[in-house]
Amino acid sequence: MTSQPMTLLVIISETVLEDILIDEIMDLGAKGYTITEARGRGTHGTRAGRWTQGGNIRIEVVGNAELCQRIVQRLQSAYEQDYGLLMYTAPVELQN
Amino acid sequence: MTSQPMTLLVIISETVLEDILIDEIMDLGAKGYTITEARGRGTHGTRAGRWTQGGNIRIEVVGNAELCQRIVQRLQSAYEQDYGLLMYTAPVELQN
Amino acid sequence: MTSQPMTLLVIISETVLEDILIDEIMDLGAKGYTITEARGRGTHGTRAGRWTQGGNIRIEVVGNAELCQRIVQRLQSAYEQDYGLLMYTAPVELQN
Amino acid sequence: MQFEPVVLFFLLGVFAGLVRSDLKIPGSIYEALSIFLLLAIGLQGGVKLAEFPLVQLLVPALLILAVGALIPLLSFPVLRLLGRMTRADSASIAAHYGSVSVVTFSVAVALLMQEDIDFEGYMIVFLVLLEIPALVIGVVLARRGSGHTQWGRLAHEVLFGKSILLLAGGLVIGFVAGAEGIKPLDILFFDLFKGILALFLLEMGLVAAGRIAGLRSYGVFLVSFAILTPLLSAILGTLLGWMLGLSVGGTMLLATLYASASYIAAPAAMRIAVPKANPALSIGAALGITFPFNIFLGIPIYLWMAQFLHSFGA
Amino acid sequence: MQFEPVVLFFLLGVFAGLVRSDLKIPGSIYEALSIFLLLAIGLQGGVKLAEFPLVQLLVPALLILAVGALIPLLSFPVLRLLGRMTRADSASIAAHYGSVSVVTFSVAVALLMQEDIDFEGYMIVFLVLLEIPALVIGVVLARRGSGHTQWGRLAHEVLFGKSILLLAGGLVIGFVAGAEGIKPLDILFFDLFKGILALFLLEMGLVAAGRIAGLRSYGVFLVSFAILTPLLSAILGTLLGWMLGLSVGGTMLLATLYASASYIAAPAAMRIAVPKANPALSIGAALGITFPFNIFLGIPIYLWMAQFLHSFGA
Amino acid sequence: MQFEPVVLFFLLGVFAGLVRSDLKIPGSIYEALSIFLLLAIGLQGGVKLAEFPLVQLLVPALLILAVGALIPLLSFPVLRLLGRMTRADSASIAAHYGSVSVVTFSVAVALLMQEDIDFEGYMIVFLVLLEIPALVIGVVLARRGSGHTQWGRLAHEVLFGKSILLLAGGLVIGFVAGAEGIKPLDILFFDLFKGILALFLLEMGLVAAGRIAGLRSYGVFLVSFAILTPLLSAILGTLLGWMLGLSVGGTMLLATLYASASYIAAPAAMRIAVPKANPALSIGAALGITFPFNIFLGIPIYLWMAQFLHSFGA
Ligand SMILES: Nc1ncnc2c1ncn2[C@@H]1O[C@H](COP(=O)(O)O)[C@@H](O)[C@H]1O
Ligand SMILES: Nc1ncnc2c1ncn2[C@@H]1O[C@H](COP(=O)(O)O)[C@@H](O)[C@H]1O
Ligand SMILES: Nc1ncnc2c1ncn2[C@@H]1O[C@H](COP(=O)(O)O)[C@@H](O)[C@H]1O
Ligand code: NA
Ligand code: NA
Ligand code: NA
Repeated sequence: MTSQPMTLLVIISETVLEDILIDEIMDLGAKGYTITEARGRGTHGTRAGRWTQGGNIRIEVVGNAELCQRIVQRLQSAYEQDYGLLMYTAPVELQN
Repeated sequence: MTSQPMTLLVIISETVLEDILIDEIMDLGAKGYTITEARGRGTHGTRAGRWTQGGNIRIEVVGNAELCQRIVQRLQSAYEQDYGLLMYTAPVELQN
Repeated sequence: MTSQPMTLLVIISETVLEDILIDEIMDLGAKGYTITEARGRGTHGTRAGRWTQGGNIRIEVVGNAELCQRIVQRLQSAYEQDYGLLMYTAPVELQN
Repeated sequence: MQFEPVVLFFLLGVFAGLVRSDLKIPGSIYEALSIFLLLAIGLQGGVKLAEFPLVQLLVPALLILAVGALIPLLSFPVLRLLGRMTRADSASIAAHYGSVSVVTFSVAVALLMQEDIDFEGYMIVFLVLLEIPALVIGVVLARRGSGHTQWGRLAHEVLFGKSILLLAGGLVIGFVAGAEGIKPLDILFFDLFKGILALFLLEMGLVAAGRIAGLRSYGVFLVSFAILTPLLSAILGTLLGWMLGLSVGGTMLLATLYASASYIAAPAAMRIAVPKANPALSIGAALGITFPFNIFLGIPIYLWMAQFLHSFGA
Repeated sequence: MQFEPVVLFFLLGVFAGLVRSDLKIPGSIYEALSIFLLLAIGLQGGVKLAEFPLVQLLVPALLILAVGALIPLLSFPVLRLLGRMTRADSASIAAHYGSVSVVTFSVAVALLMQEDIDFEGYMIVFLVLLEIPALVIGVVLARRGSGHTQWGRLAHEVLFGKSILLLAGGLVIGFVAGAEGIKPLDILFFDLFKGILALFLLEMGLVAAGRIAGLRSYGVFLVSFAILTPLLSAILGTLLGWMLGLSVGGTMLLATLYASASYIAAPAAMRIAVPKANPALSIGAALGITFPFNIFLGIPIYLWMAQFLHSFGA
Repeated sequence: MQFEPVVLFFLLGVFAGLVRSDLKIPGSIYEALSIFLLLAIGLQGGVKLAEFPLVQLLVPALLILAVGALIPLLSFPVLRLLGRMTRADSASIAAHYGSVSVVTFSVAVALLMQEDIDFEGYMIVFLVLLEIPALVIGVVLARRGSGHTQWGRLAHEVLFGKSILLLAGGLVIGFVAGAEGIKPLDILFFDLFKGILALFLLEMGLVAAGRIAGLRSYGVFLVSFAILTPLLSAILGTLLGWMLGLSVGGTMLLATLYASASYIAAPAAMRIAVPKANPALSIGAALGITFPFNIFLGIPIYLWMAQFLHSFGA
C-alpha cells in the first residue's frame, strides 16, 4: 500500500473557461485533472447548461497543499471578479 | 486568502425529483448548488440512467454545518422512504 | 439522526472498464456505487472523452474503511499497470 | 395475419438486451426521437383535423373519453382484490392502462398505411385527451381518504409535461398551417417518420429486454392482467368505434388506443403523484408484456376485429 | 403580410418556456442541429457562388462590410451616452448588433423560397464576413486605453470558432463540389433544412422565454434599442442593396443581415474578450427582443421595403 | 482518377482539428451516426442478399475468410521482427489490419454508385465475417504461451458488441423484410446515407487530426507499414475477387475490405483482451494514416486495379 495524504481541489466554473483554466492549472504544475459537466446556481445566477446561457464544469485536481493553494490564488485573482467560480479543498488519501 | 471551513453535502437521488429537491434546498437557505448527471446502484436497484428506468442526479451544496443538517433532515423525512436517496457530508475549506 | 462515519472512495478510470470495475466492486461487497461521466489528463495522456480516444468514468463508493481498502488493493494490482487509474479516499459522514 | 416489418427492430433490441450487448441509444438521442415522434404525430393530426368540422366531433369525443375512463376504474378493483396489490400500486397500474401509448398507436398507423386502409385522422386528438382522465383517476384512487394531493403540481405535470405539450402543440401548428403550409416540413416529419419509429422500437426493445427478465417475479396475475386488459379494452373500443360509425381504420385505432398502456407520460406523473407505488411493476407490465403483445399480436387482432364487425355493415 | 409557418415552432417553444414545461432539447441535439444548419447554409452558398464570377463581388463586398461596420460604431455612443451603460456593456452589445444571426437569415430565406422570390445566393458569404469586423470593433471599443488584449486568442476564437469554420467550410465544399457533386447530399442538407430549422426555432423559443421574463429589469431604453436598431440597420441595408443593384430578394437579405443580432458566435467571443460585460444584457436584447421582432415583424417589413424601393426601378 | 466529394468533409474535419477549432461532434451524436451507419449498411446488404441463392456463397465465403486471415498472420512477424515491437503491440496492430472499416467501405460504395458501377450487394456480409477471425488471431498471437485468456468475455465482446450486432441485425431484418418491406424506411436509411456519411467523415477528420499530429513519434516503420499493408492486402483482394468471378465493383470492394483497418470494433476489443498493447499505436496507424490513405488514394487505386484486371476478361 502506498496511500499518501494529498489535497483535493474542486473548481466549479463556467464552461466557456475550460481551455483557459486547464492551461492555468497545468502551467502551475498539476500532474492531472478530471472534468465533469455540471450545472448549478450561485451568486451569478442559474447556469442551467443550456446554450446561450452556458453551463458549468467541475474540475478536480489532486495535488499537494501548496500546488492547490497556488491554483486557488491564481484563479481567484484572475477570474473570480468576472466569472462564476467556486473553489473548495479537502484532505484526501491518494491511493496510488 | 479567505479560506473558511464549511460543510459539503452530497445528495444522490432520482432525476425525477430534480425540481422538487432544488426548491427544498433553496427554500432552506442554500446560497447555491451544483448538479451533475449520475447513474448507480443501491438498495432501490440499478438506476442506469436510461429512460423509463430513470437516472440519478448528484447535487453538491457547500454551506455551514447547520444548513446541511437542516437539508438532510428535511430530505430524509420527506423522500427517503419512497425514493432512492443517499446523502453524505464532509468538511471542506471554501476558497472564496 | 443516524449520521455515521464512513469512507468515500473515488475511482477515476477508463470508460472501457466500466462493466469490469462494477463487477469487481460489487463482488468485493459494496452496497452501491454512483457513476458520472468524466474526462481528464494524467500520466496516461489526455482522455478527452471522444470516441477512439475514450473517456473516463468517475465512480464513487461509500462504505467502511476496510471495504474501500479491499477495492483499492484489488484494482491496483489488476488494472493500475495497463490502464489509466486514480483512486483516493476521504472520511465522510453518511446521512442515512 | 398482417405483419409490419418495423417491429423487427423491436426484436433486434430485445435480442441485444438479452445477450447484454453494449448497444445503447444515448439518452439525448432517445429524447430527440421522442420529441420528433410526438411533434410529427401531432402535426399529422392537426393537418387532418383542419379538414374536419370540429363541432361534429364533440359528442363522439365525450363518449370516447367516458368509455375510456372505464378502463382505469374497472382495472383498479381487479388489481386490488384479485391481485391483492397495495392501493398505491393498483392505482398506478390502473392509470398506466387507462393512459395511451404513442408508439403503439404509431405502429398501428404504419400498418394501416401499409395495407392502404383509410382512417379518421382526428383519432390522434385522443392521444392527447385520453391521457388526462386516466392520470387524474389514478391519483384520486391512490389518495382516496389519505391526506392532501398536490393537484397544482400534478395538473402542471400532465398538461405542460412534454408529451402532451408536443402532441397538442403539433396539433395546433398543423391545424393553423394546414397541409399546404406544412409541405416543406413533410420530408422531415412525414417521410422520415417510419425510419425514426424503427430506431425508437430498437431502443424500446433494449429497455423491454430488461423488463422481460424481471417478469418472473411479478407472478401469473400481473402477466395475465397485462394481456387480458388490452384485449378487453380493445373490444370496448371496437364496439364503440363501430357504434360511432367510424371507418374500419378508425375503429381499429380506437381499439388500439384503449388497449395500449402508457410508459412515457404516466410513469413520470405517477412517480411524483403516487410515490408509494413501485414503478417496476407498472412499467414492467406496460412495457415488458402489453407493449410487445400489442405490436405483435394485438394490433393485427384489433384490425381483424374491426374488419369482422364492419362486415356486418356500419 | 407574408407569413412563414416555421415561426409557429418558435411560439410553441416560448409557450413551453413560459408555462415552465419540462420540455427541453438536449444540449447535444442542439449542437448537432447547429452544426447541420451552419454546414447546410454554407453548402447552399458555395454551390451558388460557384456559378458566379468572384472578382465582380470584390467592390460590393467591401462596401457591404464598410457600411456594416457603421452599425457597431454608431450603436456604441448611443448605448454609452443615452443608455448610460458601462463601456464594457456598450461595446459588447454593439458587437452583438454588428454581428449577424444565422437563424434569422434562414427564416428570411425560407420566406423568399415560399414566395418564389429570387435572390443572390452569394449573400450567404456575408454571414461569414460581417461577423469579423463587428467582433473586432467590439473588443477595440471595450479596451480602448485599458491594458492589453489577447488578440491572438480572440482572432483564433473568431476565425476558427465553430460557426465561422462550418459556414466557411461548407462554402468551400459547395464551391469545389458544385451542384452536381453535392446532389447526393441534397436530401440531407437541402430538403430537410426547413424541418430542422423548425426544431431549432422550438429550442430558440424555449430559451427566449427565459429571456423575455427577464426583460422588465432591462428598462425601456434597452427594449427600444433592440427594436429600433434592427429597423434602422435594415434601412441602411435596403438602400445599399438597391444602390448595388441587388434583386428584391438580395436587398431584403442584406437588410436582414444588418438587422439581425448574433447570439451564437458573439456571446462566446465577448465572454472571453470582454469579461466585464454582463452577458444577460446582450443576449437578453438580441434573443429576447430582436430575434422575435425580426422573425415576426422585421422580415416581412424588410421584404416590403425592398419591394417598395425596387418599384421605383433598380 | 475518380473523386468523391464526400471526402472533402474529412478534410474540413482535419483542418478544424489542426487549427484547434472548438468544433466537436457531441459524443451522443457520434454514437447515433454510427448506429445509423451500421444499421443502414446491414439493411442494404440484407435486401441484396435476399435476392441471392445463399448456398452458392458458401465456398467463396470460406475462401475470402481464409485469405483474409493471412493479413494479420503475415503482419504479425513483420511488426515483431522488422518493427521490433512488443508482442502485445504487434498482435494488436495485426488485429486492427486484419479487421475492416465500415466507413472506408461506405466511401467505396459511394464512389461505385457515383460512377454507376454495379457490385455484389452481399459483399456487406464480409464486413461482419472478416472482423471475427482477425480479432481472434490477434488475441491468440498476443497470448501465446502466456497465461489464460478470458475467451468468454472476448467472444461476447466481439459477437454481441454493437458493431457486429447492428450490422448482422440489419442484415437479418433486410433479408426478412426484403426490398418491398423496407421501402418506407428507404428515405431514412438509404437516401440520407451519404449525407450522414459526410457528417461522420467530418468527425473522423477531427479525430484523425489529433492522430496525425502524433505520427512523428511513431517512426518511419509504422508509417510505411500503414501504407504498404493496405496496398498489398488490396492486391490479394483484387486477385481473389477476379478469380472468384466477382464483378469489377465487387472485386474493388473486396480489395477495399482487405485494405481497410478497423478503428471502432478492434480498438475496444483489443483494449480489453490485450491490455498491454498501446492503443495510441494501433489507432494512430489505422486512423491517422491508413484511413486517409484509403479514402483519398487507395480506393481510386483499387478501382483502377479491378478494372485493369477485368480488362483481361473475368
Ligand atoms: N453554495 C454552493 N454550493 C454548491 N455549488 C455552488 C454554491 N455556490 C455556487 N455554486 C456553483 O458554482 C457556480 C458559480 O457560482 P457563483 O460564482 O456563485 O455564481 C454555480 O453555478 C454553482 O454551480
Ligand atoms: N454505497 C454507495 N456508494 C455510492 N453510491 C451509492 C451507494 N448506495 C447508493 N448509492 C447511490 O444512491 C442511489 C440511491 O440509492 P438507494 O436509495 O440505496 O437505491 C443509487 O442509485 C446510487 O447512485
Ligand atoms: N492529479 C490528478 N488530479 C485529478 N485527476 C487526475 C489526476 N491525475 C490523473 N487524474 C485522472 O485520472 C485519469 C487517469 O490517470 P492516469 O492513470 O494518470 O492517466 C486521468 O485521465 C484523469 O482523469
Ligand atoms: Na389504454
Ligand atoms: Na447585424
Ligand atoms: Na483489413
